[in-house]
Amino acid sequence: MLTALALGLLGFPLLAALALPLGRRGGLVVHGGSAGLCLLLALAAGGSLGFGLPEGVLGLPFGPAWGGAGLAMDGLSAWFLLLLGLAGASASVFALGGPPRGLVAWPLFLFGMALALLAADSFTLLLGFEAMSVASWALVALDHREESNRAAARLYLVFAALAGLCLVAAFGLLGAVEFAAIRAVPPEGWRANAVLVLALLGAGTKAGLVPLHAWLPLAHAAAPSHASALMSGVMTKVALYVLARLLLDLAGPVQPGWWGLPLLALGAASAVFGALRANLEEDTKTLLACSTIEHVGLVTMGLGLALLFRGADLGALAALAAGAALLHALAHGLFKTLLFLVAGAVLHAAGSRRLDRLGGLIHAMPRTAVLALVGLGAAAALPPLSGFASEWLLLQALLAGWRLDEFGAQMAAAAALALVAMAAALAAAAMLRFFGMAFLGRPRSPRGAGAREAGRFELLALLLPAGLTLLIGLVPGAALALAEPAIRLLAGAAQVPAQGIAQGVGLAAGEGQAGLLPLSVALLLGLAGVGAWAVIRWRSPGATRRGPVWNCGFIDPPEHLIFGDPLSQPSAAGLAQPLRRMLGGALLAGREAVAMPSPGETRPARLEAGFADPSGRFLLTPAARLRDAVAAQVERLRDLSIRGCLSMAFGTLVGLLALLAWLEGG
Amino acid sequence: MLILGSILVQLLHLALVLAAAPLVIGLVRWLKARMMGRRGASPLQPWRDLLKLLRKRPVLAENASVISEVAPFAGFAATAVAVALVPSFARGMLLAPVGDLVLLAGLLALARMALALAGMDVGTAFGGMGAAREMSFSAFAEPALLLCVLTFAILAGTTNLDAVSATFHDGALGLRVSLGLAAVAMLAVAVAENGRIPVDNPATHLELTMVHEAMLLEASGRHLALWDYAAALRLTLWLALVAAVFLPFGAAPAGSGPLAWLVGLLAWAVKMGGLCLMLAGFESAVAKMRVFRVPEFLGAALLLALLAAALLFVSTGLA
Amino acid sequence: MTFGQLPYDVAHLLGGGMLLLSFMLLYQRRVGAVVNALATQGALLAAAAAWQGFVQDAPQLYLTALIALGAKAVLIPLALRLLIRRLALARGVDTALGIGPSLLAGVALVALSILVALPITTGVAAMAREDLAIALSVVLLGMLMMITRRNAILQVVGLMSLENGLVLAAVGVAGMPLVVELSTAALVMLVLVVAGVFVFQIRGRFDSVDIALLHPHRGEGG
Amino acid sequence: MPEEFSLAWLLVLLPWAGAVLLAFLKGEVLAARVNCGVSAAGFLLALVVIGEPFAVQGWTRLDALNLPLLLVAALIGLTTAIYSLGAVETEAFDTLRLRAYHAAFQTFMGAQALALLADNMGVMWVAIEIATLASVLMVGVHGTPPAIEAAWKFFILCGVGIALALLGTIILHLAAQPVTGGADGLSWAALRAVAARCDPGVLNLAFVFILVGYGTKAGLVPLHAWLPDAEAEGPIAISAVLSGLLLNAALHAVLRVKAILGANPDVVPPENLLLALGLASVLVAAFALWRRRDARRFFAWSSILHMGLAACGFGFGGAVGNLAGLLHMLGHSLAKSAAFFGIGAAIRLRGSQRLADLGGLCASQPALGWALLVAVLAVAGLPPFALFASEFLLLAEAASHHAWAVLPLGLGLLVAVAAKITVGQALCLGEARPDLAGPAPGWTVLGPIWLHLALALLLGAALPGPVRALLGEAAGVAG
Repeated sequence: MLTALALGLLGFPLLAALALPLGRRGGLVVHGGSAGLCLLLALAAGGSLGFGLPEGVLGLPFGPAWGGAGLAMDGLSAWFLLLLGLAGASASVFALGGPPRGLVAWPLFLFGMALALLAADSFTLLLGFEAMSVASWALVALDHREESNRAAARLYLVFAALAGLCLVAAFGLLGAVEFAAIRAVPPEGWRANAVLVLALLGAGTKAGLVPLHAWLPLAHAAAPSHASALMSGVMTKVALYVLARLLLDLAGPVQPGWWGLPLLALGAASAVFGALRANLEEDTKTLLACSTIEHVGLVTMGLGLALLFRGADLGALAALAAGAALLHALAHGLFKTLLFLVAGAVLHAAGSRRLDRLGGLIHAMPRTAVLALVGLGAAAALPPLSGFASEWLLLQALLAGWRLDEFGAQMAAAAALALVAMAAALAAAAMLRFFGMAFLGRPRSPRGAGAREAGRFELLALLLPAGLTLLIGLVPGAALALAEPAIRLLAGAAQVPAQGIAQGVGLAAGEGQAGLLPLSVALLLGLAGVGAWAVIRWRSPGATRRGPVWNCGFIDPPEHLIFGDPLSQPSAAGLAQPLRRMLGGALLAGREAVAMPSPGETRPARLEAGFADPSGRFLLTPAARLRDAVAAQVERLRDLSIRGCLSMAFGTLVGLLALLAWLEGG
Repeated sequence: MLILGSILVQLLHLALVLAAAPLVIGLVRWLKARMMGRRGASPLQPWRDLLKLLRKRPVLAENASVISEVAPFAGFAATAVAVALVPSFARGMLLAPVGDLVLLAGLLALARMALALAGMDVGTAFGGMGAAREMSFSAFAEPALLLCVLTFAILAGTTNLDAVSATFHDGALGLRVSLGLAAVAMLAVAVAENGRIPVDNPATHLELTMVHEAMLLEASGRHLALWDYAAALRLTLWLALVAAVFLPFGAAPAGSGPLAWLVGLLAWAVKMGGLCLMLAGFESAVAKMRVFRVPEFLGAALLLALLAAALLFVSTGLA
Repeated sequence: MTFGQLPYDVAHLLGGGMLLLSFMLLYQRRVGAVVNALATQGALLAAAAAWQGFVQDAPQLYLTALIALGAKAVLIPLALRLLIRRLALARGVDTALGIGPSLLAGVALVALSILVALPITTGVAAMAREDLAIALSVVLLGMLMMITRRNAILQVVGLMSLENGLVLAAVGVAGMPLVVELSTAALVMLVLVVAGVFVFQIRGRFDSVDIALLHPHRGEGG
Repeated sequence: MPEEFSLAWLLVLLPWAGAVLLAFLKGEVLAARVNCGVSAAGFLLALVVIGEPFAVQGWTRLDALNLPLLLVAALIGLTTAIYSLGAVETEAFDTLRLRAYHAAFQTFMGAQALALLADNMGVMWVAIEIATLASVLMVGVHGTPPAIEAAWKFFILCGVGIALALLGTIILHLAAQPVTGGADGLSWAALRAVAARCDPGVLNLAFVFILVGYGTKAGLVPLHAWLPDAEAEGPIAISAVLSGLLLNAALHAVLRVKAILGANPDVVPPENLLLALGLASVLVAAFALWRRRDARRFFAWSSILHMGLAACGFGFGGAVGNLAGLLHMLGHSLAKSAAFFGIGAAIRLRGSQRLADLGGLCASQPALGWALLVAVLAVAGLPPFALFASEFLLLAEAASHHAWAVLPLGLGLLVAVAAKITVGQALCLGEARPDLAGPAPGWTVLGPIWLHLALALLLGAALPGPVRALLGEAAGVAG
């Protein structure tokens, strides 16, 4: 099994190597091949989860200078591999419909992620992890002729390097290279705490946790849509996988419960911050990227809760929290892939990512619109879609937070509960704004007015994640049953009770006290809807009439604007106004300024609105300034004459001799 | 037998609530009118309005999409399912195991989303404005609601509404400060969710202040009827929720017979009437607040709910 | 070999003489006198090498002595004098660190050398140990001279003095193989440095072949 | 003269014979081809040497530590010669300079091989000196004022360094003399064998001088001042061999002495001194990278950084640290010379080596641009190249045994990687520039780059078992 998987993995670099000689015809081969391989990965992972995981570690015949590399698959890797396979297949199929670009980087990106997930030692994991970063950087930099994309790519790779360095140090603190050896001797004391900090810094950076998220919205917007889909849907999950692997698996079962608190705090901050920023962004892909920050935060909270519950010996609740994290990771991976692909389809069809240039696409792209509705319903955590099921689990875990035995932890869980609820509501607002601006209303630009329905490859690519989002939403229990090994791993194997949180196709929480049966909810919704429809048809059979829209008192649009005056429609900034005023001022330095003409002036009044991410002001700018100051000091060494250089050498020599004299004398 | 009983209770409950919802609206309006010294329309007036609207042919804007036609049904369905989960005169309904408070919040969010989508469908300025405001308010209302749920979960050990109601009815909880705080928070959320004064004014069409009505400007005929009916159901739902949790007295326990149901029905009618009276009184007494003051109103509710939970932590932690 | 024996005394005397001359180098205010002192140091080095050759019965050291005498005591000083005359250099010594402070620094360096060398080499033959301390001092003083003098000729002199210290150390160690080869190789480098000064007509400091021309190039320009 | 003639000597003598030949050979193209031929022969010889048993033969020794370095040196010599084949025409040499350049190059290669192969520390010193003189000649061969300036600085600073190294060598002998009685007094094997019985104080003293002396040649901060200028002036090919080979030879010499001291338990740990200089190099170079405006100086500073990292690896010591250091040296040689080849080609196209003048290579010269970009990423230590593996090992080792060093090391690495990404993107990405639109560089440029990168890839992620064993043994030799 593992051998077959390893051979399958090798297919990716092979495809990358094929890309160059095949030239323009390579698109079909590379993307088609990638889709096939991804489906195989998903099948293998799903099959393993359903019918038994492969045992042991597969040693590779080659490796780094100090030892062999190894591959292994346990429940956790298989779960994330499943996500990679499904999302990767959709994104690859989507890419078939576009121009063949980034053909070398794409399979390598997939390869890096798969390698990181299947690695059985820290070097292989980080090799895959960093290969994933570099390959995706190449995809971000694909349109490098635009300055903004270059800046995004640069920031992205620097953050990726930071993540890599922190993770290397974290693994170094764990001592051994092979996971089995690390598990045998878990870290203790300050070493363990340092691992916690470094893992949070490293994986948190790559996952886009606040305040290390600055790269994420930029990079996801710059990459081609299928690449952003995977970066957002899967790559951040790989980072979370590493976080879970490090903190909940490799660091051993003995770590204290408070380890969960920083995860909970960072996760909650990311959730609210990301969701809020998604409400203010005016670019479809940036908006979706910010929503990714939110959902990554939610998954992190689940992991943190699992740690908290584990530390308090509440095995069942730890399993609940871990299940929430895992299910949400899968659900988000799929619906975010779907949404990014929708954004890509919209970009292809309407030629813009700016909300203010879209509108009314539901008429031109009805199928895409329906599929988009599925994705954003899940992102907004609406029943009966997958996002609701997983957030329900998370909320249930948080609602059980009072069972923790410390007041601080209880309060943290309560505050986190409020923040999750707020994040969910903010996400709903953001998704509504996205759909409303892009698909509803009237077109806002001629290009948008001439949009056509997405191509067949693109629709096919949207269909798979949309179907899965619906499926997981309806039968989350069945999905979680697959995650059982992973939940056991995360919750601390011994403590989990036999009866899991998956109950048939539904979910159960709080030792069976609360349950969710989305299938029945969906059935009831359908029943109510159809019933209402039948009654209404009976009582009110008249057909609808069409009439001109009431334009709220605006004057009629000029002749040349055949699709209506975009200025009379809500704008992206206008829709963001309530939240910008309510929350944006404090969290995002949101601002509004009205430039009113004085009486008698003929110029129009202008409203300037905007916001600034505080990570730039408080993190990036000071860091750059500090770097420049140090560099300026260092530079003074360079201005020395030869005599000065000799003096430095002489000083070194004398210093070392004096040191020697001191060491030996004393 | 038990199952048959629960099915019967469920159906009766559904029929009762569906029938009562417009009456609740009408009652509140009538009470308000009386308090303000007017005669007021009959409490049956909303039912008459609904039937009249059903007879009218709906007019849709030229560029309205399928959303405009489907969203009313979706919004109504979500609200109707939600209302079916909140016990009224008796516990132990067929859907009680499904009746989870978090799910309830989800269903309400679904209904809200459907309404907001419909508001944005045509692309008029008011629809978008109302949708944005409605969604923004929920960012404060939902956390407050969930913190209230947390209080119940701590006391009852579950988020199942039926079980919570049963616990509060049977359990010797006594009077708790935290429950009082939670009740206030819950009422504030209920006011906001239903677009009542001081958050929104259901009777106004003054452009700059409206939230809920702004999204319905384009709806007409049966669509408007559905929206109005859903709004009525929602108000009923919230009042029933408050009644079920904080005033669980008199409701028939699970598996009881028709006599208990009758008692429960009476008790429910009294409770609902009382709540309507409170609502009308409150609405008559306060003024509508500015839109951007609403977060402060809801934020206060949120803090109250958090305080309630914190007090419970202290008391249960020491126990 | 114990204290008071003749081989030790003579070697010590010669080494001490070289150290003294290193101080002379630092002390002199006129370039001509510096070159003279350097020539004397070279001659002393030759004598020390020859003496070691005699004591250790190592004939190859005579060769070293001969090379040292020819190159360091005669040829290079002559070349330097020629250079001074050709370039019409200022006869004064241009110092970065005044004469007095450099002498003080020199004394400190000698103290450091002794501190480093004496206590740690107790197991080594006494002669080599004493010589090592002196050679270290000469090397450090030579380097000190390189960095405290602004004049190219004086910097070359510093380098040569450093070199002398090296050879002194090399000949002082009994049984050192390849002494001739190593000292010759070191000498080659010295000669090349002097040649470089000749070829590039360096007037002022080492750093620049021609200051006016070079300044914009050092480093990366604007 | 050696008592026994070994195959290893051929590695030294062949290039020197070539040097004599090239010194008298007129005809530019012919000379360049002969240069290539000699280098190819040297490389083949190095391959043959793999089969030789590890042993001391007279003044030379072959062991696991110098064999990989030797192979990489011979390979880079060959690729540099190939690269020069395409480059000589554009370097605007007159015949005399060309002859001097080729002769110096082969002299350098021979001395380099000797420096690596020498068992006798005296011979090693002489070899490094010859290599220095030859490279001074190569750096200054253009005769332009900046080239002369750089060569002069190089000469003086390294001259003093070399002198100090000689003193260190003499003191080393002094330490061993009471034990060995002078016989074989400079043989590394002999010194190492008796080190345990030597006076630790003398050994310490010797190491200080060796460290400062050879450390100057290895470009460790604060002894680094010559390096950026030397690598930035002179023919471009020279930058590749300077950073790829000369630095390695010097660090290798330090390692040998460190290994000697390692055999004596009473010395002040030489690792700590090496680590201090290494960390200083990493930090200073990382920040200095941000102030570079000259493309070649940028990469030269990166050489300082990488030598510092390797020194840190050896400073951590032990099997893991030494392996990391060794791997880093090898990976750096391969990646950095590839980067120099690429940037050299770009500089030739543009006629300027200011970073501001170069840019948009991927658009104007796709083949060159992408190759250079990958090479820069390899130099930055991104996977899957060798520097990633060695930096992983280095940082992991720091974290597990020298936790305090993680912060400075990590900071330096991060700052440096950020600088390299910034410059790499500035060089390669962006709009096409018309002034870079010359004829596309041929296989003499791209071949060496991709060959180096492929080898760096193998070294980093997919090392065959025997090579792995060899490197492990080498880490043991470096003690």
